[in-house]
Amino acid sequence: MIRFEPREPASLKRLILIPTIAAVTALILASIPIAAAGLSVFEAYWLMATGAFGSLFTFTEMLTRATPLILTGLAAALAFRAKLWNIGAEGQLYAGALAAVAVGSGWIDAPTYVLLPIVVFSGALAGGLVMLGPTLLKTRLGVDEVVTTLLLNFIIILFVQMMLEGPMKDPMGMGWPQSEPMLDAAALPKLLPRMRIHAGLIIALISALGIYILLKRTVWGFEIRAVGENANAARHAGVPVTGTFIKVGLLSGALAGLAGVGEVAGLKGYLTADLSPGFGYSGIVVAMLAGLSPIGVIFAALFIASIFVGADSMSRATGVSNYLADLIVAMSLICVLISGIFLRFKVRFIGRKSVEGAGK
Amino acid sequence: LAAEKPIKVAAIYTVPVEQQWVSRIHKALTAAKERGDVTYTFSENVANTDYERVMREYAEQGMDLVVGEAFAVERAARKVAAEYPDTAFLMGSSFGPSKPNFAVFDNFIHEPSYLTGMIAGAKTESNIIGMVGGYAIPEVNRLMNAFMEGALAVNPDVKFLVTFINSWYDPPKAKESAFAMIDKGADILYAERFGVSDAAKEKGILAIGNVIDTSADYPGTILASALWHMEPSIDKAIDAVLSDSFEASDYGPYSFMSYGGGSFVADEALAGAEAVAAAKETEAEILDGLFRVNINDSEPKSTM
Amino acid sequence: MNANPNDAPLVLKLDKITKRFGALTANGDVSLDLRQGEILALLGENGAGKTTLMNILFGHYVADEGTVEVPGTDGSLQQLEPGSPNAALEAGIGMVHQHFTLAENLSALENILLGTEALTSFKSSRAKARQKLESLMERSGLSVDLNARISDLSVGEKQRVEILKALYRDARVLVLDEPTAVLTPQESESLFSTLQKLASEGLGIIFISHKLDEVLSASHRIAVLRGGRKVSDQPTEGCNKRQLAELMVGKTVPESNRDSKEAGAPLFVLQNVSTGQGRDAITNIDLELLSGEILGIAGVSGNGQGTLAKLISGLATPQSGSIVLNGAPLTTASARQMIDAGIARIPEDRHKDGIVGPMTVAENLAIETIRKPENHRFGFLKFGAIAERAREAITSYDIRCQGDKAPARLLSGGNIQKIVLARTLDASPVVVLAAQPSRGLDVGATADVHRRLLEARARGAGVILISEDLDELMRLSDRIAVIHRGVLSEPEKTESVDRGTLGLRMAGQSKEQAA
Amino acid sequence: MSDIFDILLSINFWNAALRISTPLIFGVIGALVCERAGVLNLGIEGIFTAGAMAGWMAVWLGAGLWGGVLVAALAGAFFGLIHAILTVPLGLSQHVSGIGVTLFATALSYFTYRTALPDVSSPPRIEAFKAIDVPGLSDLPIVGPILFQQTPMTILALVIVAVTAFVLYRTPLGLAIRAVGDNPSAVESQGLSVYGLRIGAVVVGSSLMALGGAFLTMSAFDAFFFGMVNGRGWICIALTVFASWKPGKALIGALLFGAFDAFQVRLQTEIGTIIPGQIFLMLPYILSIAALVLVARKADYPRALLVPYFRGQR
Ligand SMILES: Nc1ncnc2c1ncn2[C@@H]1O[C@H](COP(=O)(O)OP(=O)(O)OP(=O)(O)O)[C@@H](O)[C@H]1O
Ligand SMILES: Nc1ncnc2c1ncn2[C@@H]1O[C@H](COP(=O)(O)OP(=O)(O)OP(=O)(O)O)[C@@H](O)[C@H]1O
Ligand SMILES: [Mg+2]
Ligand SMILES: [Mg+2]
Repeated sequence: MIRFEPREPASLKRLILIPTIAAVTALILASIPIAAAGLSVFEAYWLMATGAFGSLFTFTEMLTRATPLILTGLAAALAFRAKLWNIGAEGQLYAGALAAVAVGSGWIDAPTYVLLPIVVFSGALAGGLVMLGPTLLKTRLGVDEVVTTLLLNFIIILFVQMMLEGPMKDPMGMGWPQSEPMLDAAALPKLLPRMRIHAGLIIALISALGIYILLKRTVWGFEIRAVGENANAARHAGVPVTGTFIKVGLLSGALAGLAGVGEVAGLKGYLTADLSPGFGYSGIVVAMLAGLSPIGVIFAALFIASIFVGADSMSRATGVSNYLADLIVAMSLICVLISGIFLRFKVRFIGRKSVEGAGK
Repeated sequence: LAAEKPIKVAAIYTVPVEQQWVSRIHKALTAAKERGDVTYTFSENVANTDYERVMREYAEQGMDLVVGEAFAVERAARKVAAEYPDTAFLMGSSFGPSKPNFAVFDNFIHEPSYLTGMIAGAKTESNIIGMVGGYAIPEVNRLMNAFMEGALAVNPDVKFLVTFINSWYDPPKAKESAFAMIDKGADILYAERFGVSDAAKEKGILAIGNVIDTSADYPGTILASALWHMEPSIDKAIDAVLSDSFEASDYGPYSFMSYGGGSFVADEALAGAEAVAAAKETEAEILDGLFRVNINDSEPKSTM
Repeated sequence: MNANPNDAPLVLKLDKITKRFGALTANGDVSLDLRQGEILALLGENGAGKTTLMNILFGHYVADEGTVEVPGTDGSLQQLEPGSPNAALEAGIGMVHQHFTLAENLSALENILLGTEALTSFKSSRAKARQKLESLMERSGLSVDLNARISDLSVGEKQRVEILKALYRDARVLVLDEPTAVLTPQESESLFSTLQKLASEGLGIIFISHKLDEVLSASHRIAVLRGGRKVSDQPTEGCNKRQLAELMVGKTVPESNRDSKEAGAPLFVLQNVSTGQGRDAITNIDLELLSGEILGIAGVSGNGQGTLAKLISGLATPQSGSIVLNGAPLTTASARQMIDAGIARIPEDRHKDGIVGPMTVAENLAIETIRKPENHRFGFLKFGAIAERAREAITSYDIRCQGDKAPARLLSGGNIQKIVLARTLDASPVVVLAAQPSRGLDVGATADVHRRLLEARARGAGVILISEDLDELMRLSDRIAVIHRGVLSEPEKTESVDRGTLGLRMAGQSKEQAA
Repeated sequence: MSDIFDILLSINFWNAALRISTPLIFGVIGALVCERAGVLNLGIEGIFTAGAMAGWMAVWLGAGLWGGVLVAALAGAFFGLIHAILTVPLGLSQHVSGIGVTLFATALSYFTYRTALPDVSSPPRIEAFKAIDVPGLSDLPIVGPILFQQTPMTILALVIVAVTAFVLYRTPLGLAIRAVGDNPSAVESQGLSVYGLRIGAVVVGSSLMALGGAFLTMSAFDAFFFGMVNGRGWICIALTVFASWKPGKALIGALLFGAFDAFQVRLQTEIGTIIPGQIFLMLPYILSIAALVLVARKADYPRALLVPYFRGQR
């Protein structure tokens, strides 16, 4: 029989040790498919490590991939703190990207220091507004937001396709469903020459810090936590519950929208309907790995990004199917999730015998 | 300086290699590998976000030739190419080449598509042809338009039903769309996607193949097919790399029939000798440069 | 009172049970036995370990030390498999939990049948079950509509379903954890007469209660726990209230009583207030609260007092009528506006509406005033000030916890209530709404609550006391009104009403009929 | 307008509707069984993929069609068990575990397929289920041609709806499942195992989901493709809420969805030229949300859904 006894608070040593053990376990498990594909396990891991950290290029690539994950991770972490189950970061990301492209590809002509803030703000606003709908439906009509946000993802991606094939299609795009390119003035600056890493990372890190301070140190954060832990009691104590949900919804959507802004304004330069390989969904994973802690989100996003980039590169170097990367990410996720249990609980395995023995 | 055989080739696909389009490149490269001309590695299903990184990784690994599709990553792909001038890039693209090392290709098989249209136009009895496509992009549109033109050339009464399933892979969905067209009276289906010929076979009607030859999979169903062959383009590029003469040129024409990049096959037993003969005649004219099939990239629409 | 069945065979024996939660010893070396046909009352302060002990008995918890023994087939005592509710059920132990364990989406019959048939069977023989239950209900006097959905039943009815669940499984021991905490006086009386009847048929019964009157009148034997240890175990005959209270608390408990004092001017007025139709709705309620008085509202729960409390708490708005405090309109005020206007509200369900369990004691103490300047600067929390005030409250209200940073959910019911009292009453409110403020609290905590309410009254605040506990109402209130089916009677001076008529009027008889 | 009526009145249309809804019927019943026991299973999208791949692969390796169905169900059960262990005894967030299972099942299916078939330029085919033609029954008016021109898997889906409804409402097991989704302590206090029931329900529900995937590769089609599940799993999650967790309504919801899809495919060829195709594709999702808004107030939510149960935790 297994029994769980809550352990709080977890010591910093455990906070670091346990995820590490989990990551190692994951890598051990991942050696099964690696071996099945006929590779030498050690070589594969060496290639994986160099694939993510081996050079400045790979390292910045890893950071580039972590950037949207930090933002969607924050979107999920913040919403989940208030028990607002936002599964719609994917759609909000696209909405943010769409808005950024709409204002940043020639509609407004202004110098960078004017245009860039407008682009960033519109993207955030669009993401926030998308989340506002499900939030209002939840607070006013009691509609389950898990389902509405999930369905909105599909609606928005179809809407993006429609815009890209219609009004926002690039006339110079040879008929491909893609938007006009963003103006140079609307682009997020690159952080290093010849590398893809861009100022979206700075936005992501500042957001993480901001959300951390918001939750930990401010009245709003206090109210968000209260609503998330017990909305009835919060309401009774005079906390504006509906207002808090709306704030959280707007902010959460805005964070996901920022992820979209970063991808178009920092990376791609224009919008296509396959902008995101599921960053919105991965954000949920990131948030949970981080235990909904905003600072933890940064580490979790880096973890996921380095596993993915490393494994992807390893599969390329060895000629194994690159689905291996997804597989290793998924396995690591599950291991790290399980390890979370050991952080929150003392797990005791009790055999029937020992129970009786204890009675003597 | 000229490279030594086998040269190192890498391919980057945004979809799995089973996808018709990509399968043609994969096949040509696999053949080159088996000949011993190249070593060949590939990454499939690469997300657009990752495309640039993968290109750089291959370039860093010292590949001589990188083949891929730049369709949704044009700018990034060209930028990477510019930064690795010693690597040759041959990318599917709707745009032109970029100096010094970024060559482009595309599936210009509008000519055989026109010919399959002639066969279908002659064969249809209901005068309704159903066409199921993935997305309405130039690479799809131009083939559909050429097909429609070919059909109308031999049979002005023919009407078309056009549906896009907005997915590259959803055979069950493509099949449903095809069923819907059969319900509306279509007796020939233009099978741009996997799944359409299955519907045709199940309902006992005919289908037109596209890009790959699937007549063996659907015996008695495939009336004619417009085939794409990447071998001329790939072999040309390999030769260029070997002789150190790779240039930023447009490989699109190597998909034309005259280079053997496109071909037309018809099942004479199904299509009838007369129709096939007419198509063969036009084929000869195309090969002789006497007849030019229009390239029309606009979205085709239903005409009923 | 039946004679103590001293010589009847044992049906249960707890032997030297110890259970620790971390550093806390919830039960220390507790031994207890129960005989056939015996009613044992288990007394103890909040957090004394009563529920824990019963949970061990039922297999929800595993004891760290000690054993539970029940008679086997041959009648000799045998150890019960620890940690297995199933084994406990098999052994004929039935348990009615403090918080009901009923599936609300199922009917009463379905809840009773749950787990009594093999899960692999494809048939459910409801007709036979129904027959057995009909006869059980007749014998015990516990009647419920077996087809009713649990969510449609009143608290009393739900409890009857819980007891029927145990009886249906032919229980030999029945454990009830604070069964009367949520019952009306009438319901409590009928419960105890049922229990007497069941005991006389040979059932062994353990019940937990904080109400000394009912413990004295309904049990054969009384065991008292204090700090997890058994401090007394004796026949009920010869016990008295004062002595029991002292045993529980370990010292004498001062009883606060209302001094006579002239009430002041009208303070808080509800005029002709109605809400919509349905359960717990109210119609045309007029209420005038004077400053410096405690106005008691008696009623069986579900008759509109919940809605009334919601209105005054700012959680609902009336359909018609007005709410006015000192001339200022509050009809459509939100919870926050009610608080700001000086209305302190003590919720009926302190776990659900009173505290945010995972947040700290300090945070729970600050939550109502978090937007006040004393708690933040430009939206940033003043942690030092919040903690400082929390520590003051912890001392002055004697909140027993592991410091201001402890999560509030770990506190016992009485201490949770103290948090609510501290944060609401410290702001010197003009009106205090106290809904069932001592429900489930032990004598000590109850005395504390009463003292605080009387202090508020002495300060000149008006107090609305909603309660089902007639003793509490009679002792504290200056005037008492009765609420029934959403209609509130004219309040009367407490001196002019008597307990009996009050009970009848709560049950729906008119004043004339009752008198 | 008359065209629209023509469509709605044609047997082929209803045939298509039932065919399109079959995977959804499996999926929504599977999701319903999980959720009735209190566990949201967002692993559904990946479990669909795993069922599609495993079932197809088994047939391709020679297990026979029903062998394939069994293998698909086992694959679903395997991933269901992972989700169940993560969410029930370990009490992890059901959202995250579900999304994790979707990632894992999808990646494992793709990796396995690609490792087994590294060099195919065209996906291999199997001999898929054929429509059954029951002499006599097929000749019944309306019902005959709609019901008895379906493959056996469609009939199986309909049977499963009936069986699920029977088990849920008429057997002790169903009683326990409904109770554990509402209040686990009710179940525990009656001596039943909360964990056992929940794990069992998630495993069974997941194998039903996998059958939905298997339908795609073994009935609707005869080959496995990457990405072929294409959001069908997520739709089932929405349909479950739409159906207020009732099997009968779930069937109706899936059929409506199928009918709508069949209708939009047909309508698109008619007026596709005026309205962008995406509008049609969006409509089912928009209608689902509209339906949720209408039923939300009345919905009989399993109260313990998403809430992990720890024995004796305060
Ligand atoms: N997943 C993680 N991986 C590595 N380090 C982490 C992780 N999560 C948190 N940390 C570290 O733990 C510290 C505490 O994090 P943080 O204060 O955000 O969490 P918290 O204590 O839960 O706060 P809150 O109560 O606001 O959620 C951080 O500074 C960070 O360095
Ligand atoms: N699962 C648990 N984890 C940690 N502490 C617990 C747990 N259950 C009970 N406790 C603690 O054990 C002590 C005894 O609790 P118990 O519920 O048995 O008290 P009680 O006598 O029933 O009180 P009440 O009269 O309030 O119902 C309390 O201090 C309580 O906080
Ligand atoms: Mg208790
Ligand atoms: Mg209590």
